[in-house]
Amino acid sequence: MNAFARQIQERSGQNLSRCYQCKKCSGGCPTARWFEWPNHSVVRMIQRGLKDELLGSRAIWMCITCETCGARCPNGIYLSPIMDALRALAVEEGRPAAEPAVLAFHKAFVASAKRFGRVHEATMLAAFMLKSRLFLQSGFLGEAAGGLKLLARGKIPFRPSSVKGKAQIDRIFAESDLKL
Amino acid sequence: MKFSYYPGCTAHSTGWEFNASTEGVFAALGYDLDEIPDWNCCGGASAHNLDHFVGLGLPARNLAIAQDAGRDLIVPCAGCYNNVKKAQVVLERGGGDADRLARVLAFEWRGAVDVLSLVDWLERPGVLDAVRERVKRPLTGLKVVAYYGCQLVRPPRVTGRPSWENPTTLEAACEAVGATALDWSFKTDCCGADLAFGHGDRAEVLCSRLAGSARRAGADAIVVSCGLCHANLEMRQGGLGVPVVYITELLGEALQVPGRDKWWEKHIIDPSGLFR
Amino acid sequence: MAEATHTQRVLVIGGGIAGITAAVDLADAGHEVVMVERLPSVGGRMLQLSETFPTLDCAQCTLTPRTVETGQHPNIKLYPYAEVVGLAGEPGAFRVRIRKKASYVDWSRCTGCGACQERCPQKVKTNPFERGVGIKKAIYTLSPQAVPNKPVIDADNCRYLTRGKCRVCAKVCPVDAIDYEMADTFVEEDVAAVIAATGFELYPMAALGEYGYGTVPDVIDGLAMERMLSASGPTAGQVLRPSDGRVPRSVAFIQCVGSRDPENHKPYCSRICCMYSAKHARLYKHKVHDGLATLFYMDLRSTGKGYEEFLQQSTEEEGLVYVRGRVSRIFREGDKVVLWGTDTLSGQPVEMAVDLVVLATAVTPNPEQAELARVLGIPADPNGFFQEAHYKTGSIETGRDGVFVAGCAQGPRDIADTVAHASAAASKVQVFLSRLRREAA
Amino acid sequence: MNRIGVFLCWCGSNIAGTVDVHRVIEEVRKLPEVAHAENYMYMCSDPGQDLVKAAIRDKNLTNLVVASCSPRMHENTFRKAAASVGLNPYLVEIANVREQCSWVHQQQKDVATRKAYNIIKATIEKVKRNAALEAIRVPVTKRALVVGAGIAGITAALDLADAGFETVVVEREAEIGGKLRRISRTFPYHEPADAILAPRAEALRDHPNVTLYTSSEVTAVGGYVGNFDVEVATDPGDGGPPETRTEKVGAIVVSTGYDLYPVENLGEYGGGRLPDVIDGLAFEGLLADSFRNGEPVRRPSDGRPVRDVVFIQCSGSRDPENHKPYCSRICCLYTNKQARLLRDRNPGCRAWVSFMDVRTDCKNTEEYCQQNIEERGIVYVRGRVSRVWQEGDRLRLWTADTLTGEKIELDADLVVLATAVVPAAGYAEVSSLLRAGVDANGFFQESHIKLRPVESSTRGVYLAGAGQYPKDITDTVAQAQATASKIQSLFANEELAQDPLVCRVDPDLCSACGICVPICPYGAREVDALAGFSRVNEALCEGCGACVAACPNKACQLKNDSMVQVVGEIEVFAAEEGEEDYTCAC
Repeated sequence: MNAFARQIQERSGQNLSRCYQCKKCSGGCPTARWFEWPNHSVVRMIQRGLKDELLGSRAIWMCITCETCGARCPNGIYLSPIMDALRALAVEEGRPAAEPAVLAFHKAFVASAKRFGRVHEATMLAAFMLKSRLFLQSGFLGEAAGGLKLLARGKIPFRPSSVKGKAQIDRIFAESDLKL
Repeated sequence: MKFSYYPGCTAHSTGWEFNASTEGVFAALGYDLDEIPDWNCCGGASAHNLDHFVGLGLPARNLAIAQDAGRDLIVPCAGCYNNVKKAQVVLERGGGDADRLARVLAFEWRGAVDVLSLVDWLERPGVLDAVRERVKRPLTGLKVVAYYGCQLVRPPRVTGRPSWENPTTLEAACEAVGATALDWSFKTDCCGADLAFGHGDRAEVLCSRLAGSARRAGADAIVVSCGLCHANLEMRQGGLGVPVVYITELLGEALQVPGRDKWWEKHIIDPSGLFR
Repeated sequence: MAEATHTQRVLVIGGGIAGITAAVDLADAGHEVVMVERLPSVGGRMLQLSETFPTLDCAQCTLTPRTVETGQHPNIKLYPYAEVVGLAGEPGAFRVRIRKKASYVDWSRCTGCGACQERCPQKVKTNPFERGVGIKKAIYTLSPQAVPNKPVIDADNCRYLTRGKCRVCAKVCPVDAIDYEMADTFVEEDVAAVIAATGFELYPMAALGEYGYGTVPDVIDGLAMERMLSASGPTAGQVLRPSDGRVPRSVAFIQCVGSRDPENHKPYCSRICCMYSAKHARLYKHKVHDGLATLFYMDLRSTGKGYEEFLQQSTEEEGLVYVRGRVSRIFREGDKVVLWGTDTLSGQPVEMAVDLVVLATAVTPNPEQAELARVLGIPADPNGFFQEAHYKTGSIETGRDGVFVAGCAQGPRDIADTVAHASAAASKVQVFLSRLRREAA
Repeated sequence: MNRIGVFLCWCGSNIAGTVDVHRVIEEVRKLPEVAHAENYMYMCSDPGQDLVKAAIRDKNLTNLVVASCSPRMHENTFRKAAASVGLNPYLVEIANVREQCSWVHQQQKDVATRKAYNIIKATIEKVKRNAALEAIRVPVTKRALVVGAGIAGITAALDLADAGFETVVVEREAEIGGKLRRISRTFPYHEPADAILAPRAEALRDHPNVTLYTSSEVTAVGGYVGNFDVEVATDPGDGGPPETRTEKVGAIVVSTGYDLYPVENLGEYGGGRLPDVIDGLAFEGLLADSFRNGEPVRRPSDGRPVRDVVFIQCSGSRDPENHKPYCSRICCLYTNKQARLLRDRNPGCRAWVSFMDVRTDCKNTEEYCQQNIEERGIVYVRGRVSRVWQEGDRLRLWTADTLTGEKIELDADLVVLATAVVPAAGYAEVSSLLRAGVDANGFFQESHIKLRPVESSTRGVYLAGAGQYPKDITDTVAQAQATASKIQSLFANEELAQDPLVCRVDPDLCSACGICVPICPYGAREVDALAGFSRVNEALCEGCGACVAACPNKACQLKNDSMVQVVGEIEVFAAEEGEEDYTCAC
């Protein structure tokens, strides 16, 4: 087994060598249509050590952890922790994300949790919009319209609330190498 | 009977009516919900993507608080439930991650409390009987489909659900208040809520298929138990106009919990017509 | 009808595990059995094997109690180193003609001391039993545990018989058992029924052009690998390249070689290759821990009890690498063997240089089987296997009354299925004999 | 004074490669009472056995120790060899210096050599006190019982009956024929199953040597090989209590067959919820209807002729995580046939097969399958279907396309799940009644996977058909005939010789407390109240020693394995090896 596969296997806790390529994972995946390669190929590519391809792929950001593939896998391989491991590794190594908007959202969300202890949607969304430069894209108006609808219904408060035990939150983040 | 309660960050924002209806229904049934003190964000659908430990540490802190409170923890939002439950499983299994959590959060997991979704809660003995007893206005004639999505049922090794492909608890709850729960084929398919930011069009591909299928099955509404699913289904169903209501709202209507008008106001697709 | 004493005798052709099983069943049931084996001792293919899937038990260890039992059984009359050349008479009263091949050793004197083999100066690389991976002497026994344990002289390679000089064996034999003048002899036996259990051969590598026509020294077949892995084999269980005797750091195993290839070779599935290839790769990994074992396959066919689990364990715990796709070409490049193929799961081409290639060549009938079918008056199928009378319920019967078949001579099967098939043949023979008795009464 | 002979086998390099066989023999020769000691390359070979026989004769040996492989291999070989020259075979003991010594100490030659010597010395200590025993002779009832009358049971019973033995057949259903009754036509020649079954069923019913009990079950089994008492309960069919009778038989065939894994367990395919998602046997029923009525195959929900059918193989098989880990062996074969027959019955119909590996490994089935794919246009897609759901009056599936790997959606009228083959309901009861063990999946366990495929763990009980493991009709028939052969060999004897290494009770020590009775797994113990002690039924006793351990009075002893012998062995071993190293040596 190559070093990359070993690393992913250790981080994800999944035994990749159990895979016999039945493709049941790919068949049931709701988002595989937006991957470069379907789920079973991702496993195969890890086995073959294709690190650069995977860490720079859309697939790792288009997997949304619905756990359908893992639950149906005849060999009990869960792809979501594998994808988690790939994503975390990509972030750790500072690789440019093939889906920058998705990474920007996750970063904005976690930054908000880190800052306040709870996520404050208004500031988080603002940060996300800026970071992702989504407002420059054609789809933005639709997104903004959705946000406006929520605002109009009084659903997004303007003032963030914060937790008192921030020291513990800080310790959690200090334990990791996550850079936001 | 008392439960600890983890409302989650959306309780005071996008999931306001979920929180309000949950509290209302529990009260109407004679259950106390004690919000655990100083809870924090569970990490949402983001933390685990960026860092393994942060993804576990955030929900684990809430578990530590719940353990001190000493009662089983109700987590209505499916996404929050899944994160907290995963942390519970990691702590119970023991090993490197569990040791690290105990060290960083300076606590010892004793396994004294359990994490419950609303589905878990509805399966507790006596809950549906209590609902049936207290129905004030049966929802006779209302046809719904129940939607579980991903996080309430998967992964089965976290949720412990034997029948994750075809759960029937929410249906039983709908039937308990006199509604008709229709069989349909998408109750555990993903709505794509996590695609909403950045790829709303893609989320809409998934959502509109769900809503379309619900409509074809003859449903007047989709019943959910997750703030993210709810928002996504309402906003991205491709203009079909199928109302999406929380299971607690449905129960609350039948139990005639006060303040319901405020719930309906929060919806993008107004469901109040269902109950006239 | 022949005399009653004859009606209970049965001829078993072939002393492999099928023949042994049928013979012992019949002998235990009180019937006299005449067993004819073309090699000097009984045991058949199992005698060549290393360990058996899926338990990885030593093949000799499970086999020798059976060969010993066959040799000792008072109801079994053994004709080793012999062939059936004629069958006359009718069902219930056959007369079989047996050619006892000249062994050049008087077995009635020989004590099996082994001095002749030890001292014989002529090493033979072509003895088919060792499949080219080891040598035998020109006077040899198949194995130290052979039953019977008596040597024969390989007339094609014996220095004295070919060049008229040597006689070392005759000089060292303490009991004067060597007889260079010995010729084939013929005997006849009366039997009521016949079981043909003549086993299988592997498809010749010489027929595989794209894999080098069998001329690349480090491309071997499955039975050669068995000999190499066998603890009692020529390398004492070590895996060594035939070309230079080095331990191979990487081995490729190729399945479906000549099987499932209706256009060029054999159309059928050989049924045992998926399992023995996985076994080979695992045993190789047990001996060369850091070795790389890659298996090329079409479909994995692990259909027996415990087989699927064995394969899963092979990939999960033993680190075998499976590639789905046929290898297109094999050739020699320096001291390596190069393979060109495709990983059909990823659609990408694969080029590999390895130290050793093991071909799981198709299971075929023995070359002599066609002639035997003619002698016995029974049909062969288009692939040369004996044709069963009925696909579902008559895989033992041949269409000729009193003549039955068992084991791989009827079609490829593993040991467990062969043993069951052979016992089934013993039952069909007894039903037949019972009918004869009733008709005689 | 004993004259003990010791024979150490090299087993080629298996033993001699690790153990210094010459040194061991040198040392053994010095031991008291050892009259002869030698080693040889393969003691089990003809020349090796000749050495043993010659030494017994020439040196008047009284007891033998053969140091070699496990006694499971060659104990019998050497006992026979000894008996052939007049030495009582129970004076021969095997010292296992291969599995228990050389194989486990391959890197420690000194340790292995010392341990081999000590194992031999301990075995000498034991064999000194062995008694010359005679085999226990029990009569044989030459009647057989067959449990389950599918094609396996029918075949076994017909062979036995044709060979002249009375055979009792017990079938749970009202009709015999088992699963074959539900099959339309068989692969690869499309022979109607009834053409196979009907003549055999009729032959069985009419056979003078066969007693057939349908609607019946085995409810109790007593006795032992050659002498079983089997209670059979028959449902009279009128709601009354079952009629029971006891049959005396000498051997039993277990041919209880299989069931299919319930479709309800496959939630992702809507099994049990969607009427047009059915299993393979249900599809056989649809095919049978089609042949009978001369009409196309119609689907269950609305009776419409089907136009698009998807067959899903490995439904519950090869799925260690969620269902069954094993391959069900027959599904690839019958699915291909079903798709082919469907194309014949419903011209223009589409037939898709979702597969993992095509396992057409039986004779002529590879050719048959290829022909169906090439000439009948059956589409094979490699990959597991992930999901099946209802969409209007059609079914829809998600799977991955075999070439591109991309996800595709398929529409179908009917989905046929080739569900895993599992042991027939009630296997556990049959297993415990007959003391015939089952494996982790519930299939009856053969006593050796290669060389004893039809023998169960209990002598006189044989296994045929899919109850032992999934198999096709051809292999089932062969296996059934094999059980018939084993039983005919058994019935060739007037008496059976049983191993005399059984329990012996000292009546003076026994207090008739009865602790041994429930502890005996073989039902061999009984308190004789009149005589005042607990007796051993020697024919039933397997010599397991459970009662020896349980007896508070030390009244139970195993023959040739007495307490004195066992303790003697341990003491010798411990004295040589030191207790710390080998506390678990016994």
